[in-house]
Amino acid sequence: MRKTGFIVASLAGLLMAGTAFAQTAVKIGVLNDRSGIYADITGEGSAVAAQMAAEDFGTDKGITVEVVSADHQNKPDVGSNIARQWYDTEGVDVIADVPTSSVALAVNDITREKNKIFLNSGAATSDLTGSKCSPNTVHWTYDTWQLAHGTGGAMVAAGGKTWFFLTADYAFGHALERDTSAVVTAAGGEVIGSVKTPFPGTDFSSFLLQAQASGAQVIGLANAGGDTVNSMKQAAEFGITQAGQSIAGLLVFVNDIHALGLDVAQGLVLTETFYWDLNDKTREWSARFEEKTGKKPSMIQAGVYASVLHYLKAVEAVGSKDPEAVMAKMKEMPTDDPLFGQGVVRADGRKTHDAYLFRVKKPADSKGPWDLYETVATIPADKAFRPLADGGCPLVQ
Amino acid sequence: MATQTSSLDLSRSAGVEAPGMPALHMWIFAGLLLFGLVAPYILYPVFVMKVLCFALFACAFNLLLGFGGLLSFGHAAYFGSASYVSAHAAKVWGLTPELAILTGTLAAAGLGLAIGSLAIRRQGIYFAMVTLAFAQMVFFFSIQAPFTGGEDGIQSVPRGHLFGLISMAPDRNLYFFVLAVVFIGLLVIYRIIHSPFGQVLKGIRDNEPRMVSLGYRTRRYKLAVFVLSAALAGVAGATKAIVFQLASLTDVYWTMSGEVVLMTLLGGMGTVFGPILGAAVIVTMQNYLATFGDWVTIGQGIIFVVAVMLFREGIVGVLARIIRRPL
Amino acid sequence: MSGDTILEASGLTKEFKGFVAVANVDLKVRRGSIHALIGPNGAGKTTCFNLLTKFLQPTRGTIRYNGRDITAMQPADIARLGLVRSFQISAVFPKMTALENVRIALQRRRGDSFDFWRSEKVLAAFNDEAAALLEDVGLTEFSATPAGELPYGRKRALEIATTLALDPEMLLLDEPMAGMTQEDIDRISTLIRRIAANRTIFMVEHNLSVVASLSDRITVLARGEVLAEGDYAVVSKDARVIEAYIGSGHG
Amino acid sequence: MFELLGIPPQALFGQLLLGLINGSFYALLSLGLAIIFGLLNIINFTHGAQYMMGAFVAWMLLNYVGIPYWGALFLVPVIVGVTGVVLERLLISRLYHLDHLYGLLLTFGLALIITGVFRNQYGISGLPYAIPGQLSGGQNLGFMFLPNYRGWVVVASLVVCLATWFVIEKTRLGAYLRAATENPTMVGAFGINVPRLITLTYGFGVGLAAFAGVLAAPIYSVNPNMGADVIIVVFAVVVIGGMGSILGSILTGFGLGLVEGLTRVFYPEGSAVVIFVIMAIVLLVKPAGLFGREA
Repeated sequence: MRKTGFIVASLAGLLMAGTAFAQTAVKIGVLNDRSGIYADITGEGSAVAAQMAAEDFGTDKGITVEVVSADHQNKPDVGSNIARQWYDTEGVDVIADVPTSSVALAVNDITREKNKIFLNSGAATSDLTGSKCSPNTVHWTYDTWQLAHGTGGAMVAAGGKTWFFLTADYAFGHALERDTSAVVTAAGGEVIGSVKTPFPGTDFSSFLLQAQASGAQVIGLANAGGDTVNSMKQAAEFGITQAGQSIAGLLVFVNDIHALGLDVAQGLVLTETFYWDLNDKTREWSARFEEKTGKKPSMIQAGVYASVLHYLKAVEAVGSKDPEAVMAKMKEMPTDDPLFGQGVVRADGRKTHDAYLFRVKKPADSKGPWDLYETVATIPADKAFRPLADGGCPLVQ
Repeated sequence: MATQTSSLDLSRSAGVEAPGMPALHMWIFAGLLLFGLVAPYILYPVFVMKVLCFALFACAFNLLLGFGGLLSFGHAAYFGSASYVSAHAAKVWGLTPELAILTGTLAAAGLGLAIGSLAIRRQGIYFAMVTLAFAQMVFFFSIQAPFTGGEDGIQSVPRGHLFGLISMAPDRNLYFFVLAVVFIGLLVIYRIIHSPFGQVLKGIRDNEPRMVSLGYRTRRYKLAVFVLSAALAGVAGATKAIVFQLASLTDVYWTMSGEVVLMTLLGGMGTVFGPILGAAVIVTMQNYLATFGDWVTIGQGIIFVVAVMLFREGIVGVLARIIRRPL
Repeated sequence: MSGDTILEASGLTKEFKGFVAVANVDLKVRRGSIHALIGPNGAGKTTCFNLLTKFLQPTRGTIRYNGRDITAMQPADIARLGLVRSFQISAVFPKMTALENVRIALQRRRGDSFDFWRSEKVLAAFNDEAAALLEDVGLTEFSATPAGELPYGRKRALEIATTLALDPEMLLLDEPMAGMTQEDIDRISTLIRRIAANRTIFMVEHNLSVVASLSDRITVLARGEVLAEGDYAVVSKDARVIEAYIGSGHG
Repeated sequence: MFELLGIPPQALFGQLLLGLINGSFYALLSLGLAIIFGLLNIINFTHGAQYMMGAFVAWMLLNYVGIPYWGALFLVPVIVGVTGVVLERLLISRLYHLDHLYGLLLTFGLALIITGVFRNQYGISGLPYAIPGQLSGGQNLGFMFLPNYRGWVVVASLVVCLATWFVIEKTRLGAYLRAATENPTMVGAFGINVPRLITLTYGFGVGLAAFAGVLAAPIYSVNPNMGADVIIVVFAVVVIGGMGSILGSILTGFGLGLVEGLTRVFYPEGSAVVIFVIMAIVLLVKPAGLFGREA
């Protein structure tokens, strides 16, 4: 059973009490979904990741770290309420994670207004480093532009020229479809149709049949969460992949695949920026994470770890937690962590690193419950994310 | 013509009431106002504003349920749509906060008129289901309509300047404006309950066929109270949008409709002050137990069951029975 | 007493799914009379009554009141024409005081008033009149008692006072004596006779002695159809009526 | 090839068939609601949660006890039905003397608790439940590929619906049930234990919901929220149908499934609200519903 409640990690306080260093006490609030659709890919795991970052950073550097966490239930009003209260009355310096674009945008605003720091890992919207970019925000792990380009571009390159979209009928789905269509067309592919599915939906069979009837080579799922899971499940049921069409998941996480099972998910192509089985460092860290949580980390949880670690390094380098100075340092200093390797935080707040195109393994090829992906391609950091000039971020003009 | 009575066991406490405002009620209102005036210096102002908005919402809902005998399971539709409209008015049209709230309220009243005129064709549980279904329609509309911003909602709503003069950015300034709006809203509800119109409503609640036989066109009264309730719920929703600078899908989702029923049931339906207390309890619970995720939902469910099984009069209803005075 | 017809139903029929509750009933109520509708259980009396006041919509047939076709009208509007009904189960407003019960009927004179912004103090203007009506039915001492707490017989009296507050031209009473003690029956009988002085009364009633003593004219209904009509002497000797009552176990 | 409104007729048949499949769930759920409402006069808001429980219990039987789909199909309605009986005895039965709205509020609270507990225990991502081996694969009907399982869903729910209709309308037990709805005292005088009849009826209605849940488990992911959204649609179905008759609720359920299916083809964006729009129209034209009794 999932642990609930505050996680309070008061590290180093007692040990350091007698030393000559000036103490800097940092309070990090992990704000995410602990009960809803993203609880598995963020939730308690992200809080654990933040705490691991504090531990790995070290207790001997004059910085005490306290991690608190709360559930925003994927509701922007709940999230902004907690964020305000954390900043106003509880002395929180940094809010980390925050999946769900709507909540992330709200926290983005509040953080800027209160002049604190926001380390986003969980949200998808590329607006965070585009039109709504903020000098107080770092967007770490992934975004919609990167997903669309990773999956869309690679699929076309692999021969999937004609596309049909199943688009969740709300702003996020529309944006994902629009971005991916642009990529597909630019890469020489063609979008031959799309259908807007009511959100949230349970039965996608009718829309899948329309996609099948269109004869498109690729069916793009411009949806998320339960919609994605249900549409993939039903695609398998109606034998759509067996009949030769490929399915491209535009926002699918490793935990979704784990929950679906390889029988259903096999052959799906998707993009992520982290996978536990990439190299020795990721395997070592993921093993430690699994010991604490019982699950392999998602890329979002990995992003929380890496972003908190980078933040703490910047605080150490600056010698204070002054938000402006720390942000400047975070952008100036190259990042280096075991999970995403080396990278940079750009002026618009975008953290860039490599991304990977994965294909879900066939059940026969899988060696364990979490052996789910094979790597199709690596997309280098400079290609994976939207170019600095294209985002329309006022900070870079 | 359907003649089923909606004889909800409401306001068992509402016994004989002298005309005009009894001294006890006047003192309670004064006490509430006094508490409202000092609260921002003791408590976190944004939190108190949230309580205020929900208190008004619950009282508006109670006007319909407790005094009109109509259980709407879709009141989030009016709360939420007013919140969207006022957020849009403040952000896109640049209206001052008071005008934005007014616009939101009018939108809620209009929606209430449209849905109400259909819903009052059915009674009792059917009425509840119809209002719920229409609210769900409003929810789907809110996801898809371009101006609501889909699931992002309308964010960064400016708090603006009251009457174009006083900046609402500082929490305290905004607080006293919200306090005034909510307090006036509560007084309006009190007056509606104790008006000739309110007397007719109580008659309909107690025995609708009899009112028909006395020549009252009860449907029109039910529609009127439905619209009033929707409009006042709209005031609450519109104000909330200005306070949180955000209008979102949460405000139109059916769980919100359930929450307002819970607040009213817990505080005491058909009482004047119950919903205020119910709202305060539920909002506090949500606020301080937010970390516990699902347990909030489970807790709310348990409160529902316990309230229905053990104290249908609600907290204030029980108090009123003990002191033998209507509250 | 004028002999013209105040309420007339012709060919009145109500079909529910699967059976006919009221079949082709013709009925004429003379102005100023007390007219009773009787019949064994399940005869369709209450259905008929509900049709006349439009609480049920007839399947076929027409209803005319004062020469005007009211078949398509809403029940509230029929009440506004002066044709006011009572209910079998006592229809008071249990949470209001006796005075408020009567007053809410008086308040109707203010028209369709939706003045939610006004204080209910304006209703105090009706208090004296309401008190007078309560006195008429012997309820003065109960005027501040919530109606729900009154004994049964008093509730019926209150109901009549409330109805009278509308000063109706014609009253339709649905079993006014149901469930009453003999003492109550006597009091209400006197009351009915008194108010009938300048009104027409149409009532459904089980208690045949009440019917015998009060009514000018009686219509007997059985299985949804009119069996006989006339004064008590005529009806009580009608062989089919006796048959219908004995057949269903009534005396 | 001729086209109908721009859609090839074959595709249209396919979509109609899919509509019928969804209609199966609506019919089973609204039938259960109608039966419960008929005798208890309570709108069972817990119905959606009990549908979800059906799917979950099937999953548990498979994963904890090893009982496969076919066993679950019979066991789950009984198990969930028994929990319904317990709820009815412990809580719901104490509300019959009150206004029906209290029943609605109570069952709403119960729905919150049940959903919350399952969400807390199993998370929200959904659990996989495989299609039973005998029914995997599908038939190529020429105009569409019909998964065997979906065909089975339509057949199973039709059989259960019609059997229920037969029992209630054509047998002695059903006659008692119908009589008890009209006049419980009289039926009690016949020596029939009316409270037990009521309890069992509630259990049966809940069992129908659980049966629908088992049918749904292999199609949709087994998810704590699966009942919450469908129940509101079913409420609209019930308002449209009017719950006047057993056959009425079955027909309305299937009919609206078809209408929704057609909307998915011609105007997909509107398919989530089409049932609510129909509800508004029905309320205007025939407030008592298509099969509703007057008054």
